[in-house]
Amino acid sequence: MTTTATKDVSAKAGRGSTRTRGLIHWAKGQYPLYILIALLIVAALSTDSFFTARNLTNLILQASVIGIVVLAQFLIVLTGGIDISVGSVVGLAGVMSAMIIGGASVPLAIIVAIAVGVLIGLLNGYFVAFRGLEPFIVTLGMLSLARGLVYTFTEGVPVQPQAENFRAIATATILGFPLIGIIWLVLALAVWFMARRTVFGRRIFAIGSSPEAAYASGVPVKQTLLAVYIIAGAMVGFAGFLLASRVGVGTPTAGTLYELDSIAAVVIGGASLRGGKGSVLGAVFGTLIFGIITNLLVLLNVSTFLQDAFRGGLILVAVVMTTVHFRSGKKKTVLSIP
Amino acid sequence: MTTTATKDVSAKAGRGSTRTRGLIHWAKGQYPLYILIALLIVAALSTDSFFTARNLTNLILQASVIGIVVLAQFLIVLTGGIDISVGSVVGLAGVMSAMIIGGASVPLAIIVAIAVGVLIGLLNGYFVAFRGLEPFIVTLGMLSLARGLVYTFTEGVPVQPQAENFRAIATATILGFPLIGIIWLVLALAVWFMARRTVFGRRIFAIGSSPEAAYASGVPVKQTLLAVYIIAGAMVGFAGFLLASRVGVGTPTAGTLYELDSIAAVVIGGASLRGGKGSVLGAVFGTLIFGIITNLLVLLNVSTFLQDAFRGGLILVAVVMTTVHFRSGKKKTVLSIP
Amino acid sequence: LTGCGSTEGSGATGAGDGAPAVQKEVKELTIGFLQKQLDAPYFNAMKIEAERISKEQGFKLLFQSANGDPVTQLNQAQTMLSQGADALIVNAISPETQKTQLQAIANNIPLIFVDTGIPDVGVTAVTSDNFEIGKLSGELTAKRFTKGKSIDVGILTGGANDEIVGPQRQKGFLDGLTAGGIPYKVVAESPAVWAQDKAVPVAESMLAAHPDVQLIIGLNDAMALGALTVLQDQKNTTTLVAASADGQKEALAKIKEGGCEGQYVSTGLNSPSLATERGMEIAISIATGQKTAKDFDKEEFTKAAGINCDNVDEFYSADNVF
Amino acid sequence: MTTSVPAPASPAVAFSVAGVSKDFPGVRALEDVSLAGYRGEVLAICGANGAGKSTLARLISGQSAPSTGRIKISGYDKEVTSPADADDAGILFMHQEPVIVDEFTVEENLWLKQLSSAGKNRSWRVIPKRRREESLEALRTVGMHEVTLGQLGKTLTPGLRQMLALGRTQVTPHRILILDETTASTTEEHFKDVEALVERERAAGTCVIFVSHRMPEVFAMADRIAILRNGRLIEVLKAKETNREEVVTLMVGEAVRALEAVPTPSFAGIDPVLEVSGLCSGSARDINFTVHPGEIVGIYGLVGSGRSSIARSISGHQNRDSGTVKLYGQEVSPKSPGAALKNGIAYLAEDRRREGFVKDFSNGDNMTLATLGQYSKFGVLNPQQERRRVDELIERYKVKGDGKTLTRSLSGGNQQKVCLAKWIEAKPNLVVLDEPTKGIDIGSRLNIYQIVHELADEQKGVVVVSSEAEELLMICHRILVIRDGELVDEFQSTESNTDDLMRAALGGEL
Ligand SMILES: Nc1ncnc2c1ncn2[C@@H]1O[C@H](COP(=O)(O)OP(=O)(O)OP(=O)(O)O)[C@@H](O)[C@H]1O
Ligand SMILES: Nc1ncnc2c1ncn2[C@@H]1O[C@H](COP(=O)(O)OP(=O)(O)OP(=O)(O)O)[C@@H](O)[C@H]1O
Ligand SMILES: [Mg+2]
Ligand SMILES: [Mg+2]
Repeated sequence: MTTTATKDVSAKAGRGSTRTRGLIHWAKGQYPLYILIALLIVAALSTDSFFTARNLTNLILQASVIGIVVLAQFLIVLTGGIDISVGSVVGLAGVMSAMIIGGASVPLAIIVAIAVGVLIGLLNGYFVAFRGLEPFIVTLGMLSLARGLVYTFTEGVPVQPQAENFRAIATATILGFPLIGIIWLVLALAVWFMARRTVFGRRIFAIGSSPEAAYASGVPVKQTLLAVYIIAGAMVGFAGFLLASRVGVGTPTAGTLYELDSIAAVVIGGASLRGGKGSVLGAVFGTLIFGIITNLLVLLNVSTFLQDAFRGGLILVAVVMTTVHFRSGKKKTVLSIP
Repeated sequence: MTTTATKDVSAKAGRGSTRTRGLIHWAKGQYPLYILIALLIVAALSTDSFFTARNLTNLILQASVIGIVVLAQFLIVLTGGIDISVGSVVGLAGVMSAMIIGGASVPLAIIVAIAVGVLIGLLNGYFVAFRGLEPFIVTLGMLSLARGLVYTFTEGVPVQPQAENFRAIATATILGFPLIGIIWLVLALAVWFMARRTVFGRRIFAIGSSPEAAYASGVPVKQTLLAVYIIAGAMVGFAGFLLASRVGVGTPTAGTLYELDSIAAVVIGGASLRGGKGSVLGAVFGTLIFGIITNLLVLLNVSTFLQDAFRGGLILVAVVMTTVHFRSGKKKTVLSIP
Repeated sequence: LTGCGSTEGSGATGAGDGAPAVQKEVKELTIGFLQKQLDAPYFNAMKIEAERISKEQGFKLLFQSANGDPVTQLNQAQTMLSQGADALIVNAISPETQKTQLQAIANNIPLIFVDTGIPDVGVTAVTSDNFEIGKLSGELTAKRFTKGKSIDVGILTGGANDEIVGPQRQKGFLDGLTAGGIPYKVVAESPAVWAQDKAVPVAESMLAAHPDVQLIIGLNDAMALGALTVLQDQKNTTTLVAASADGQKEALAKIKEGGCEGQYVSTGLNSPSLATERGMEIAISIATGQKTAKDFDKEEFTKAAGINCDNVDEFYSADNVF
Repeated sequence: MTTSVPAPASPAVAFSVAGVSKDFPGVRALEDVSLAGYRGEVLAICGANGAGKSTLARLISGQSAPSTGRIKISGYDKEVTSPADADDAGILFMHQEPVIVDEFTVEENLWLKQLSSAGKNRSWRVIPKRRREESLEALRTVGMHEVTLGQLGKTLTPGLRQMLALGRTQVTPHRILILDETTASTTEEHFKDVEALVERERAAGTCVIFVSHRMPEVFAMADRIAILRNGRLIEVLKAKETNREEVVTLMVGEAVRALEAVPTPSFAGIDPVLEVSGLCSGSARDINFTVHPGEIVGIYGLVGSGRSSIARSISGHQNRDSGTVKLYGQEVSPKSPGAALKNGIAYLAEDRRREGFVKDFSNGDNMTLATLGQYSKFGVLNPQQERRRVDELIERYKVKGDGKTLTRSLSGGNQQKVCLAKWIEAKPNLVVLDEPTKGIDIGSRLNIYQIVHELADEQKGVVVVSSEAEELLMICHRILVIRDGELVDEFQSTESNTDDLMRAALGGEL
């Protein structure tokens, strides 16, 4: 994949100005950012309504919940895993948070939602780490199981929480900026810190890049994996509460297709599904890219029939953009095979 | 994942009777078969309607189309890729086959469906092999694009083919066995032969297991990958025609969620999403496992709300079964980490 | 080729003639109910109603939902046949798609459609007249606007795969507006796939592009409720919302709560229990041999009504399932 | 910097292995081995390929658990059951395939042990700021002068990977150091760095376990030599009281005859197989040379001098920046290894782990991967024919295991034999062997030299890249020496010795 990119980097430049070289290096890897900028330009040119305070607020609101799920997915993808149960967990956590003692207390609702996420994360993590099962199949089972439980609990009927202030978190703003967006960014920062500055985070990268090497170096592979699934679960559960808070009810169908959306955002953000590669910033950009695409399609009132085709086309154009750049850089070595 | 399985295999027997050892080896790896047998026993014990000629025929009919998609997915998973556009391609191919010259000729319809599949396979393959893009994101784009095209062409309305005999292939039986089931099994045999008995198949395994080593050994990695995506596309396109033929019209929503179902079948059939590992027989068993689960849940009249939960639970039980066996065999080596 | 045949038998005896061979008591019956999907309260209400009737009359009910996939539903129908169902009640998903195969099934046993039917297939279709209901709701909404003055409307639709119900409801509602003397311009139309959570972001974007839109129409109540949430969040009290057809409890509550000045103007009655009840009645009468397919019209409509602040009390009850 | 514990006055036991056996499915890798190591000594372990050396090393360092028997580490009360325990017990293990995380930078790889769950390492601890100077110093000690700290692990050549792993000795506290063929692909020059390092370790009281197939290295460093054969401990000898012949005889089980250097035939007037002119690629600059039919040409140079760059650019593994390569007078520029193979050029890759063999393939499948055409008609394989040939190859290359064994479960040396067999099977006109005997035991080496000579006898062109001057002198007719990417000298093997080569490689100073 990106072998060529990274190779170019350790260029001959020698000892030289490490700082500028680092910056160039960094800039070269920021495809998600360029895609984002390109999209913003398209948006600015095609509609006046895009760059309005209201629409940008909307964008943040719309991106925040899935954004938190993307962060969770990002951690799991880093380990070389995949979690396709996130959407169902969002649904289950949202419904449970609105249901337990009738959703009368917001703090309790939050705790319930996170607990649901943690529990499912624990199960997923146990199966993956301690039983050595494929994450895909485990979380696929969990996807069905969690969604089935939602339907069983609600019989398909949305659950109305009793607390008056159930929607407060989702609607509050701080200095005009939506609180839910701030929560998202704070979580992104926390995940970044965890991934880049703590021993735990380095272990995740090591496991994702080569589990054998990680194990041989004394990394507690299983425990780390389990912890990642639990942390991710907690975030997804919390996202479930936020979604319920935003909509005002616990919807049984909430979160459908979040699995594909979140994986897509993580991947377009530069992470590799093989694990060990990716950046939090990329994941955030990836979320925004998909958020903007969806937002734009509505703003431009693209025909319902054409929306899917447009979205697909845009995704393909965006990812192809990332390779066009490589080429222009320098002659590829024969080595860089897919 | 299955490291332990393959290790246990070259048992103590030494040089001795290679044949029996081979048989034991083979039997030890056949978890999908045991899951299948367990399911059949459950089915036999829980309902009389399962083992009736009519139900078994239904089962074959229901499994055949997705079964062919699973074979395509299997080839792609073998290379270490993933194709989540299969469902949309089934939809697009089905609709196009019923639409071009009004679906007046069955042979033409088949050609059109296969051509659609080949074209999309070509695009997917080109992006993956020659542009080095992540299969997930490429096929995600294709998923949206193809589905969007279906909606655009049909405006959401199913397309009625003109040919009188459009449904002939899907409804014909040979000696009481549905033709469509025979087609599936013949294709499975062909894929098995290709994977196990040809140079091309050997190369697919090599690429999936270690792309760099394969490349260094002179395997034309890119061309082989492209060919795999094209072949898989052709099969998926054909499956699209078969589904349209079974239903009698080209439905715009046909094939929705086939991506998850087909990947799940491949994985439960023992293939690794990391590539290079898996068997055709496993993929066929995987298809049957999911087919039987679905069929059983209906036969047993399991509450609809609980069906998802049951399906999820069954998947988890099934995959955990595969690890329980390992343990009983012998103490795990410390090395075999996930 | 010798030994060739077909998986679908050859008894093409014509539409709806699949009469039972022997007469049965109600208690001996097995009736299959094939529901579209269960992720919306409306569909679930049908399930609950069907279960209630089966319990009351003591026959066996086979109930399946297809999660919106027409092919799954066909598979389920075939499976129910092999389970020995005496009659099938089907809420069809894609009439065009399913026509041929359901026709084949209808040749074997009595087939009654509810909610969504397929023309010329089966005994009869007990459906709500989506166009009519939409129109009634549209007319009620029209009353809230000044006659003759054009309004901007945004529509939350079901999605690209919606063949009949959505378009009918939409057409009906807009016709209702016209009939009520309100010229309109559809400035935005986006899919929110029938769900309240999906309607929230779509309504947000819609309002960003068209802040002056005067009316947001949801083709069902869940989507209209989603739009209402957004309006309340944005402290927008001038834009009105309405559903073209549905009658979900929460929506009725909003109408009741808002009174005749409320933001949630109207919806249309599309009663799941009425349709289920009638469908069951027909199925039982044919399966027991009391009546034959010929006794029924090819199409039956359930009661249609528009609901707004004036008549909401007739329909609202806090302990409704729907 | 070397954080070893001060040496005690009298030799104290560092570890003891008592009655240890290790079973793998179908293989008993170790049988009832009892052995002790002392502080401040270098204990060499010798044995043929597959004798169980790596297995023993892995058991001591907690990478896997013995089937029976006990391992005791002095100063550590508990049993060592995981790599993290080994870190706690002060064991530092250099794997035969160095443990490098591909996506980590050189610096992160150097400090990899910080991620171990041993000792005070808490998961949520913030990673301490590393001092750049400290890292660079550590790398210099092991002979890595040219590397940037920010380079990714996967860009390193196999030799550099070994050195980087060795650099961990400088930043990780330890009492026992295990070197499993760490010097297998290093040059004599670099061995001096290793020797100096081990000397310091010994002085600091570390118990060093040294595994190598190179006898000169073993005798240069070891205090005692333990000999394994077929998983059994045959003998432990004092290095001073024995000699090379005795050790080799004990290892292989029979006396190994020495190989005499081959006389150089005259190639005057014969058209060359290979003509390279003005070749620039990677770190190689302006290389010119020819190889005649039946000629074996060696390429010698220091680690990172660009030997592999030459080899790879001839064989389609790497792009050329400029220059021409002619095969039998025809210009060829293969764009891929596959294309090179079609031109009759085979290349045995240096990086066995990455490019050598397919990891989920059996020996048979790996050996025939490059030559599937020989066993197929119209792309359809003939399994019987393939199996028969595989059995022959296993026999010929003395691979321990059968055609169905997974290559990755073989010992390092046996893996190398499988890779070699694959390429020689391709019956190329020109074969380029990059470190062909890396990790191969003395007994099998002769076998491989013989195979190389047979190739030459068939009038093929052979290019051998090696880090062992001695080996090149023994098998080649002519040796090219590369320094900093340039061809600086050329020797006839009959007329030169190790020192000549090393002097040329270093640039005069010795
Ligand atoms: N994971 C494993 N599974 C099966 N067999 C194994 C495994 N690891 C080692 N073996 C077997 O154990 C035996 C000893 O291997 P080991 O790697 O210890 O040899 P070695 O002495 O280090 O050889 P070399 O000099 O080639 O490195 C070999 O026959 C090998 O095939
Ligand atoms: N395509 C390239 N562009 C720039 N530098 C390269 C390229 N390929 C290799 N190098 C660098 O050139 C140096 C020499 O590499 P090469 O593999 O040819 O040396 P070597 O003598 O075989 O060393 P070793 O003993 O480690 O195998 C290495 O530092 C490597 O990083
Ligand atoms: Mg070894
Ligand atoms: Mg080299």
